[in-house]
Amino acid sequence: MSAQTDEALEKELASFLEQETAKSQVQSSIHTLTDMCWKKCVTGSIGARFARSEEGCLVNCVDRFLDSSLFIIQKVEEARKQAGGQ
Amino acid sequence: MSAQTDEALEKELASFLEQETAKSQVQSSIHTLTDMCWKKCVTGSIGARFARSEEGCLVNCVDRFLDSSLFIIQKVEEARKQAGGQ
Amino acid sequence: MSAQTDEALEKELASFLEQETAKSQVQSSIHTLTDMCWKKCVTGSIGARFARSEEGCLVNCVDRFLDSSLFIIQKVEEARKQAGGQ
Amino acid sequence: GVRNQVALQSAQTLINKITDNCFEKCVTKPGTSLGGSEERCLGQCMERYMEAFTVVSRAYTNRIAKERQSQLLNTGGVALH
Amino acid sequence: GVRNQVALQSAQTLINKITDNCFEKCVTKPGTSLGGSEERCLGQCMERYMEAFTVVSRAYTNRIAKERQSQLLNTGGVALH
Amino acid sequence: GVRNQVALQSAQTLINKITDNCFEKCVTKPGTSLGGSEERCLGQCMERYMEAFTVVSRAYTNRIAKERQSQLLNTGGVALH
Repeated sequence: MSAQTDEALEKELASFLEQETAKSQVQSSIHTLTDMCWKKCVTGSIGARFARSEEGCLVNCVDRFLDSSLFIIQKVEEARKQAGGQ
Repeated sequence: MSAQTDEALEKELASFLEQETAKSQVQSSIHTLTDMCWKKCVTGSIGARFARSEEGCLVNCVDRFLDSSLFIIQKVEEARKQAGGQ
Repeated sequence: MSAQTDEALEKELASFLEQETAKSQVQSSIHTLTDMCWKKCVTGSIGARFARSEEGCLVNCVDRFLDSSLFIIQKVEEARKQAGGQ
Repeated sequence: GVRNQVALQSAQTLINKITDNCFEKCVTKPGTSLGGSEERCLGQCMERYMEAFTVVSRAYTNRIAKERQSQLLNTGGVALH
Repeated sequence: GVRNQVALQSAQTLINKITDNCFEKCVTKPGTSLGGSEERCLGQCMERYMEAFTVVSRAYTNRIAKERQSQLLNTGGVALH
Repeated sequence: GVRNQVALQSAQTLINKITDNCFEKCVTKPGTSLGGSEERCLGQCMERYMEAFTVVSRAYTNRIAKERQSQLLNTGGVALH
């Protein structure tokens, strides 16, 4: 096997591992969000199916959490610029 | 020192480390269970000794948690078989 | 570069890394304490500034937590000595 | 392989989360055995939690895709830990 | 040695858990010093938590031993994280 | 460098803690969009949390310095995990 091929193989492996790491981080975020939104939205007793309001709450919980996250990051950026930071 | 001896030593070390890892995992499970069952069972104010019901609750908490864990694993296995999965 | 210099450099690097690790542990303790004392002290609705009692509670929370930690370590030491342990 | 490890790890996490959240919800006063209503609750809770996981996965990936398109996010998705 | 590290790590975890749970329970409104009743509560809480740890350890190891015997479990104990 | 990594890691942790605690406090019933009062709450909550972080940092470092001086502590600060 030539050095060329070795390098190509190494590059492919690195890209594969990077993708798997990203997938693993997405999975981890989904588990954290599910746990948090479950606690916020599923507050009554458990039934044979979700109440309409519970399922809607779960979807909204994800979107509003990401809204809140973006909102806070934006405020932090603004504060940093005002402070004349890097 | 012969290669033979080195190998034997390495094997013994690996087995020792495996046992210690297992012990460490059991310890970690016990800490997690104690914390969780403490929160579930010790809800009143702290006294000079446990109320009878609190100590019983702690023992039952461990056994019912493990029952629940086995119950859920069994249901997951059933669902996987029904889905014709691996 | 002489071996001497290499060793000095290595030592400096080790000392730098040790300091950074200590700083990182202090940061981590402060994050844990802030989270815990926030939950204990900021129980009302969020306002444009802290209520007097909330800010005082945060300072007291840190000091009383460290008091409690020292108190418990001391009791454990006493129990260990009484048991004739190491 | 690595691919299987990610999936296996995620399945294991899901089962642990189900056990923690459903034990919390269904077994409020642990007795000397799991009662019939506790088992029923655990079974339904497991189904609900898996449904919640699917709902959250879909909402999250939809949102990330939308953010990617509108270029509001530059790298690696929204900050979650 | 490794053996001591496992024991030491476990003792450290126990002390941390005691501090967290007993501070939570005994110091509900942190004042300018630890009051006498708070100290009394912390001392008793520490004893109770250690007792709880012993009770849980015994119940857990008994159960694992029983499960091992009845061959219901095949590898590495019940899934706990 | 390592120095920047510690600071960056800490800033990231702070933002995550703010998001978790302020979402918990300000968005109790997630609706189809963030309402004006929810955004106001998030903005103020962010400021309060940062203030709390500063207050706690100062109280903690003051205390550690005091304990170091009075030699009550021998190594590595008070046990926190």
